[in-house]
Formats: sequence, C-alpha cells, structure tokens
Amino acid sequence: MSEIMRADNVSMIFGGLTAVDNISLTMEDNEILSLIGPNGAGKTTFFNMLTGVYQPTFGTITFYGENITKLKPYERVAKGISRTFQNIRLFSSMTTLENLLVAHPKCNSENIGRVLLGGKKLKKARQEIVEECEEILEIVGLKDKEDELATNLSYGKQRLLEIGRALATNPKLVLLDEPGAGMNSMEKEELSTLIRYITQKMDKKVLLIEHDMRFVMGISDRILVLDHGELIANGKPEEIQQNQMVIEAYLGKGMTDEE
Amino acid sequence: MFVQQLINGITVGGIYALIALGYTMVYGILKIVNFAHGDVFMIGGFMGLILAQTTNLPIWIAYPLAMLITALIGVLIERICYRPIRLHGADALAILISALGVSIFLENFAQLVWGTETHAYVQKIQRTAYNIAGITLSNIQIGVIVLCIILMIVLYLVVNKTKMGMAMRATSQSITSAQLMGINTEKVIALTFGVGSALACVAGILVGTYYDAVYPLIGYSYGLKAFAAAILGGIGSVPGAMLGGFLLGIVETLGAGYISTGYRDAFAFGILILVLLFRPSGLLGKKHVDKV
Amino acid sequence: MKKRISRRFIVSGLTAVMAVGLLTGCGSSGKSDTIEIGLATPLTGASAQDGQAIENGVELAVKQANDAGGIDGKQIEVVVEDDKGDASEAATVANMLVQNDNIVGVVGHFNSSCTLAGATIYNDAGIVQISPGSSAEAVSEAGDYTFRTITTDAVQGRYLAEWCVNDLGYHNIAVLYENDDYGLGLADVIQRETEALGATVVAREAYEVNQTDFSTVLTKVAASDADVMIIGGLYNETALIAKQMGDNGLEGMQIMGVDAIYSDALIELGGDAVNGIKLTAYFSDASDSEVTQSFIKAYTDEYGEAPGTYAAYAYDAANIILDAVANVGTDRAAIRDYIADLKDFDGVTGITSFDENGDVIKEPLRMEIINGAFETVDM
Amino acid sequence: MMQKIKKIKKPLAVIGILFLLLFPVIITSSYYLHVMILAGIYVVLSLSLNLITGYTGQLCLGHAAFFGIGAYAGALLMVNVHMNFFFALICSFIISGIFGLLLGIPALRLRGDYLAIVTLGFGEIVHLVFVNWTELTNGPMGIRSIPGPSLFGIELDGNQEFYYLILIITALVLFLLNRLVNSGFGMAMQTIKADEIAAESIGIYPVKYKLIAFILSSGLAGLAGCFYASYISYISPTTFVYNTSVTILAMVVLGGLGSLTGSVIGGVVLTLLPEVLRSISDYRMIFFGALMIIMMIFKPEGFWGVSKRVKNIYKIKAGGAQNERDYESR
Repeated sequence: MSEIMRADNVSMIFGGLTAVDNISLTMEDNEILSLIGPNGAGKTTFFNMLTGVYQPTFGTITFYGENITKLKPYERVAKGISRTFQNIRLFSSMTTLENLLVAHPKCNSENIGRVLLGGKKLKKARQEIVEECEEILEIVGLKDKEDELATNLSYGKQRLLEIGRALATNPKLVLLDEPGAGMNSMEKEELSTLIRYITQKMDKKVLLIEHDMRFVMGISDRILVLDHGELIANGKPEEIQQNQMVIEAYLGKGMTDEE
Repeated sequence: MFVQQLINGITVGGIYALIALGYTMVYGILKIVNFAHGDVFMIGGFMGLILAQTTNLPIWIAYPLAMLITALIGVLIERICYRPIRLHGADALAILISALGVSIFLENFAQLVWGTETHAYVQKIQRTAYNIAGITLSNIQIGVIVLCIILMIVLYLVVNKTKMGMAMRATSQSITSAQLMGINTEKVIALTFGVGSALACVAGILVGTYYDAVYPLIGYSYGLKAFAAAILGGIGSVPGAMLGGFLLGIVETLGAGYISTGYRDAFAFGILILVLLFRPSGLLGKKHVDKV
Repeated sequence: MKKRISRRFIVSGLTAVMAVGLLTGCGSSGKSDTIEIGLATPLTGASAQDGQAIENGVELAVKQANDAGGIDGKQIEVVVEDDKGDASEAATVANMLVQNDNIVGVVGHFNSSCTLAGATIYNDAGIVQISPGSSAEAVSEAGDYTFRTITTDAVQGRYLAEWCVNDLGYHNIAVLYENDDYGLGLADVIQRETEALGATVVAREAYEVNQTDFSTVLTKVAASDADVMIIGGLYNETALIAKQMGDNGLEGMQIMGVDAIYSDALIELGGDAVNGIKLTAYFSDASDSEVTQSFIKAYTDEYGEAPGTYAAYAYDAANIILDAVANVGTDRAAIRDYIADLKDFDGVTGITSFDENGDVIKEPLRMEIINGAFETVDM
Repeated sequence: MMQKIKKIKKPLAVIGILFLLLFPVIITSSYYLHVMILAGIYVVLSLSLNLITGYTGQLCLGHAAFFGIGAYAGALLMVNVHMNFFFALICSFIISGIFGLLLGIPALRLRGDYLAIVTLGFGEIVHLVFVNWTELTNGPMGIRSIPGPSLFGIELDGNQEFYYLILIITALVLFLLNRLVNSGFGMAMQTIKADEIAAESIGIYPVKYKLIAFILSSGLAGLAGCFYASYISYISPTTFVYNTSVTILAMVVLGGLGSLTGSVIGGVVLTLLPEVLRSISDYRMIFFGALMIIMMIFKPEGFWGVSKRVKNIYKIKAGGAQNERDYESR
C-alpha cells in the first residue's frame, strides 16, 4: 500500500480561535477515507486546507510525496486534487454539460491564438473533450439532462453534477464535502454506488466529509473523527462504532446520526 | 501657509464626510453604491435655497424643512427606483445602472427647473473673518467644521447606542436574519436613505452658505469625491466615512497647495488607489473573508 | 404574464419612438421658402449658461430680421443644436447642420475644442461657421470657412497686460485660470505679455470649471507677493473667487479679467465683493454706440435681463450671416467670400472686420465694476 | 416556436447585412452616416467592456481612459511621426493594452465595488494627465489635424470610407470575440464572473483570465480611440471623461451583460436614442435617465441578456455529438 496524501501536524488558527489543532493523518491507496465529526468540529476547515482555500497556520500537507502546503487551489487541481462543495457552487447559468466542459483541463486551458484562428484540429480536439465529458455525465447519471441549465436541476442532481464536474478535471483524488446532504435515501444509495464506481472502475481516490453515520459506515474503508479541532479517533467503521470517545462526542452534543 | 491649507482641507473634508455618510450607510445595509447621492446633495442645496428665499421662513425652520423634503426624496428614490430591482433579486449592476439613471434624471430635471446658471445663496448669517497669527478663519468656516463634527458624532451615537441603530446594524449583517429577528428591514432601509439624504441636504446647505453658490451640476464632483472618501475610510463604516472625508480633503488641498493645482483631483484619487491596494477594505473597513 | 406584457411594451414602444424620431427629428432637407441659420451651442453641461445666452442673441437677431420683413420676402429660421460643450458631440451636430441644404451659415461653437472639432466638417462641406466664443489661437488656422466675432486671446491679453503693467503699475502678477482650452490659452498669453513688459508672474494656478472651493489657490496666491490677480476664466468662478478672497487673507487685492467675465451674473452672484474688478471688453451697456444701445433695449425687453458678452457676440455673428445673405443670396461659397471681404461691420461689439485668418480685429474697452455696475473707465 | 425563429433568422440576417453594406449608397446624408460611424465606434467600445464586465465580471468605470489613451497614442503617432493609420491602429491597441495590464495587475487584488472605484480613479487621473501634461498632449487645446487613413497612397478619409472601415473593424472584432467567448477560454472567464472560488476549484487561475481580459478589453478600446481620433480629426480631453465611461457601461448593461449581441444592440440603441430624442431637446436627458431606470426595473437582464445565449456552443462548434446523432438518425 502506497501513501497518497499526508498531513503533518496541521493547525489552523483564525484570530485567537484554533479551528484545527495539530492534526496528522495519512491516506493510503485503495481506500475510501471519511472524515466525520459533530458541527463545528473543524471538518470543513481541515478540508479547505487540503484543497488550498486556506493555508494552514502550521504544518505541512504532502501529495504523492510532494509538499503542496503553499499551493493555491487551482495549482492543486493541476496536481490532481479536485473537490465538491458543501453549499453547492455550480455555474448556474451554464448547462450541465458546460459545467463539465469548463472543468476539463484541455478545455479551460485552450490557447487564445488557436481559438481565434479556429480550424479543423481545434474542432477535433473539442469533439474529444465533449465526448469525454459526456462519458462522465453518463457515469453520474445526468446524460439525459446535459442541455438543462444547472440551476434547473433538482438538489440531488446538482450534487451529482458537482461530483461530475470534479471528475472532469481528471483528478487522482476527489474530495467530497458532504455529498449526501439533502438527498433522500434512494439517492444516497445511488451515491454510494457512484462513489464505489469512481474508486474501483475509474481508479480515483476519494476522501469525504459526511454527517450521515449510516451512509459513512456503509461506504468507508477507514474513518477519522474530529471534535473541537482535534482528531479523536481513527480506524475501521466497526472500530469507530465501538469507540467511546466518538459516542460521547456525538451523544454528548445531542447529535443523532441523522441530520 | 501650511496651517492655512490644513484648515482649508478640513473644511472641505467635513463636507465630503457628510456626503460620504450617505454612501456608506446605504452601502452598509444594501451593499449597493447609490450613485445618485451626489445629486441628492445638489437637490438638498436647492431646497434650502428655495425655502429660505421664497417663503421668508427663518432658517431654523426653513433648513430643517429642506432636510425633511430631501429625506423624503431620498426615500422615494429608493422606493421607486431601487426596491423593485432589489426585490427581483437582480444583479447589483442593475441597481447601479438605475442609480446612474436617477443621477442623470435629477441633474437634468434641476437644469430644467432652476436653469443652468449658478445661484447665489441666501446669506442670513453675517460673514466675518478673523485673522489669528497670519491665519484667516471665518465664522462660517468654523461653523461648517463644528456642525460637521457634531452631526457625525450624533449619527455615530444613533447607530451604536439606539434601538433603531441596532436594527440598522443587524440589517447590515444580513437582511434575512434581521427579518427573522422581527426587524422591519424595509423600514430600516427607508430610514437609512432618509437619514443619508438629510445629511446630504445639510452638506448642500453648508456648501451653499460657505461658498455662496449652488448649481445643478454641483453634485457631480462632490458626489465623486465623497464616494471616494467613503471607500477610503472603509465603506460601510460610519467613523470610516468621517476619517476618509477629512483625509481626502486634506490630501487634495495640500497636494494642490504644494505640488500642482491642475492635478488637484489626481491627488485625491491617487491616495485612494494606493490605500486600496495596500488595504483593500479601506482604512477602517472590516476585512472580508469568503466563506466556503 | 404581466411582466411579459410590460417588457414587450417597452421594446415596441422604444422601437416606435425611434422610428418616429428618425423620420421627423431630422427634418427637411429639400429647398424651401425659408432661410435657415444653424446654431450649435452648449445647452446642457458645464457651459450651458453661456450657450443659452448665445441662443438668445441669435434668436433676437433673427426675430428682428423677420419683423423687418425677412430677406427677399423669405422668413428666417434658426436650427438650434446642443453640442453639450463636448467635442465629439460637436462633430455630430456639425454633420447634422451641414446636411440641411437650407442652412446658409452656422453660428457656433462656444468652446474652442468644439469649434475645432466642427471646423473640419464645415470646411469640407463649404459652409460658413462663425464662432461667438472661441478665442483660442488655434482657431485661426481652422480653415477658410471658419470665422469668429470674438478676438483671439492674444489681442485681449496683450491689451490687458499693457493696462495692468504699464498704466496701473502692477509688477507681481498672479494668474488664476480655468483648466481648459480657454483658460490655459489665456493664461499663456497673459504670462507672455506681462513678462514681456517686465513684470513677473509670481503665481500661476489652475482651477476646474464649476469648482466651488477656491481656498487652496487663494492661499497660494496670498503666500506669493502678488499685487494683482488676473483671471483667465468666466464670471461664475470669478464671482466666487472675489467672495472667497476675504476668507483667505486677500482682502482688497485688485482683480483683473477679460470680456469673458462681463455678465450680469458676475454682479448678481458676487454682490459687493466684485466691486472694483477691472476688465477689458468689447461689448458694454455703457457704450454710446446707437446699435449697442438698441440691442440692449431689445434684448432686455425680450428676455427680461441685460445681455452679456456672449449674447452680444452671437448677435453680431448672426447679423453678419444675415447681412451676407441679404447681399449675395443663399449660395454658401458666395456667403463665405462676402464675409471674408467684410470691412467695418457696425456691430454691438464694435466695428468688425476679418483678417485673412477669419479673425476679428477690434479695439477693446476698459471697464470697472463700480457700485454694482459695469462702467467704462480711462484707467 | 424555436423552429420558427430559426427559419426567419437567416433571411433577417441577410437583409441586415445587405442593409449595412448598402447604407452609404441608400442614405447619402452625412449626418446619418456620421451617427452610424459613431455607433460603430461605440459598439466596439461596448463589446470590449463586455469582455471585462459582462464575461469576467469585473466592474470597470474607467473605460473612457483606455479609449482616450488609444486616441492620444494614435493621434500623436500619426501627427508627430506620420505613421500610417493602420500601423497606428495596431500601436494604439498595444499601448492601451499595456496600460490595461498596468491597471490590471494591482487591481486584481480588489473585487466588485472596490475595483470599480479604482478604475474610476484611474479614469480621472488619466483625464487629468491629458489636461495637464501640455508638452505631450497639448493640454486642453487638444490635438488638431489628425490625418485620415490612406492605403498605398490612396486617401480614405471620406465619410463613406470611414463607414466601411468601422464596419469591417466591428465585424472583425465581433467575429473574433465570438470565437473567444464561445471557447474554453471564454467559458473559463465566465466561471470567474459566476463564482471565483468554484472556478479555482476546477483549476482555473482567475488572475490569468482577468489580466488577459483587461489587456484585450483596453486594447480594443484603444483601437476604437485611434479610429475615433482619425475620423473626427481632432481630439481633446473633454471626450475621455467619466461620463463617457458611464455611457459605455450603460450600453453593456442595457444591452445585456455577457452577450455580444446585447453589446451591439446596446451600442447602437444608446447612440441612436439621444439623436432621435433631439426633437425634444430639453427633455431628452430626463427621458434618457428615466428610461435607464425603467429598463432596469422591468428588464434588468438587458435587451439581449445572457438567457438568450445559445447553449453548448462549444459542442455545436466542435461538431460534436449532437451533429453525429443527427447523422445517425438519418
């Protein structure tokens, strides 16, 4: 098993508030890793450090052996990290297909000169991009909606589109921020299948943040639990279920496993 | 000469600050730039002139009346020209264009009604100049500075110490949350426009009294400078508008005084750009962090 | 549904307005029984006040001609266009005027920048343009069809300099000028001419048109050892400068200016503060010329206020065109030749002749404001 | 319904193009021709501003400055160095573009209203430099006798020649911008307008796109300026003021942000409308102001907003799946 990503002693301090306190973790190959924890545990902050939205106050982040701590989000995308958002951030005035197209590295890096000159070669290159994106749409199950505006899709479909968009960047690792939020149980079932497909058939790694315990337990190979910015547990789903600290963290805060 | 120029700068700056308050309050609450505010200032100046001149009312009745009318005009502008667009949920640019439309409308309306000429102001206060150690200062100049400072302190207290002020601050944080808390946000917005416009009217009357002139296009340059002052101080911040106004007045006066009068306005905008580059949220503005 | 209707309404309304406007707004271009004079002047924007005075002057000249039976039994009409004091707008207006075949000549523009922008078009079209307000030296070279009833800055500047330095004995001079084509041109001439006479320009400060706060420039003047202040600008700003002098330690300093400040507005706005200002002018209500006096009376009867400098220049400009038409008919080239050869036209701004550049040659008057009135003086 | 529109679209376009081509032949009035030329200049200006404001979402209130820089650069080159008009056109594009870059670099730190005020300040400062740097710009007197274009010794300075020139320039700009905004590059620009954080999350570097948008936009405005200078043959600082910037912005917004067709409509309508309203001269600006308000209340997306955008142009341009499917079904 090789190491994909690791965080070493990462902390994030906003003003006087320590949102993430000295967390270290490693993500191994061939595992679906999940990050859970009660509200305000620092999950999203940690997530944002992995994607580059925040620069950690202390600590380093390594991706396939390369130090990416100082890299900006778009630079991390080039390294192969892509993400979805907790509050959906689609390009709402664009169509479903366009949301994917624009995420495709060959599309958004088109050379201006070539664009202005036009020509057959460009046409052919574009055809390939469109085909690749349509393939991804097929995978996330939105092929029949490809010409709809993103804003007209149902909530659950918008979440799927975000995953599709993340996949279109041709990533090695996909970070999913609460992908199941707002979905009904049937949609969640489909989501699980999709995530497994992504890891097994497309050979992408997945790290996800989730609230829904049942969903997380069902899909994860390993689970990390954050509380008050600290890592309180790390292990297989069964182990986490038994972990006293985790139960306290959740029940003590009056949280149930359903949002 | 330095002290004299400094005093000149403070006087002009006080007026910029009064107008800037209107920009900053509206921006604080609605996050829109009310480009018509400079013209509301002009209308205020004319209202003061007309009421004092034609009705023979004493100025302590005429001027507050003018403020009231100008405040109403401000509220009407919001009601008719901004609210429908706001409630549509349209782009902020749409409101900006509407504001530009209001500005064009008011300027040309004023030209049609009052003509294009410069009007001499009513002088109900005898002007006397004092000469202290080579520095000349007139009673009106002192009055302008003192009044500006008093009004700004009053506004600061209203915003920070009263219930209405609290409602205003809550609305500026988030309109939806404020509504959930039972605040009548539309009333708060109307009040903001009213207060801002009334202050602009005071500024108009002060300019009229101090410089003894008012004309339909006067709002353009004052409006622009006051807007710059609001941004300089940190738009959305009441003390920021005061600081920005005074600073802008002093910088442009000293720049014009010691370097070149031709580039007078360039100093004002130059410092503005510099400040924004190093402190993008203005001198006293809150740093904006994007939530993800 | 309601929204859709209103949208459609706006779009179709707009289209209708534009269609109607394009059909009617641009008027007739065929020959008809009226003679038309074009007038291009700023009716909106910063110079609108002067533009209005110019319109009044031209309308009065035309009205008088019509009351006298017109020319060859034809009535005269004025086609007024607003150039907003903006060069690009001036070009639009000029194009509009030259394409109307009934127009025999154009009075305009006011700002030198507009006159220059329009000049190419008038000269290309071969139609006479007489500016009532552009005194910049560059206008001299604008073309064969470009004339003006106002003298160049150089003429008046030289005269003012002589008066100021030689006759009044001021040697430390402060020049305040508006920061545009007019003010800068005048400031240059005044500096050149006063320094040629041995005086020194100790302060030279610009202000913007429509500025209200003059404390900064006045403080600078106070800090220099100027003993006279010459203004290269118009009446509004001059009045404000005069009024703000006291607050800035310049009580009692002599102000001098040119004909651009000759306007009742100066006195209305400036009140007591403008008493004692000395200026050169061509048009004056104190003139004993019969033409001038009858113009002042007619103007005051018509508009309820006394005419200023620009109304007078415009009145002369219109009358020169009318005179040309009365003598040589409506042929545009003939009109130009007539005006180019015009000698000693007796106008309200003095006896006018044009030199080879289309510039006017005449001697200015010396005036002073005494007790709220313009008076001619010897010193 | 869509079918119907598509059916009449083609003949309509042909008639439109024929009309534009034959305009100077049908209508000989120099005034109409002049207004059309001005409309052309403003269309180029509003198209260029749309690139920054409509597509990339950066509010710019100083567009007249670039228009002015191009005009002055072109005029000075043509008058002082006797450069040919067409070279001057290219030079003003480059010079304005460089200034766009210079403004763009620091301005990138700012967003929305802050950027707007910086560009506004930039516009004011540039105007003041035109006025006060007398040695270079001849100050408020302006620059006179700017020559018209000539090609191989043939003078092209009649109104008709200018008309065809601006027609060609506008068509070319429109053609190229159409390619640009409907490319991957153009889509990337639009993501920055929509949501910068989401854009970064898919690997788009906003700074790059904003800078290029600034350079192209200011360069095109400069090009329009050079043409303007040569056409009017006289320039002075009064043309390149805040009001002009606002007018151009109004064209973009009224036409429709993020729509090239909208910019064309906005540019033409806002040039023609004040001319049409001349017959009610006293009220025309009041009417104009009121119209802006009414439009924003009832039709905030402009005459031709982004909602009328052709979807998935990229796919259509690429001759992608849709066409293939058509082929298969045959």
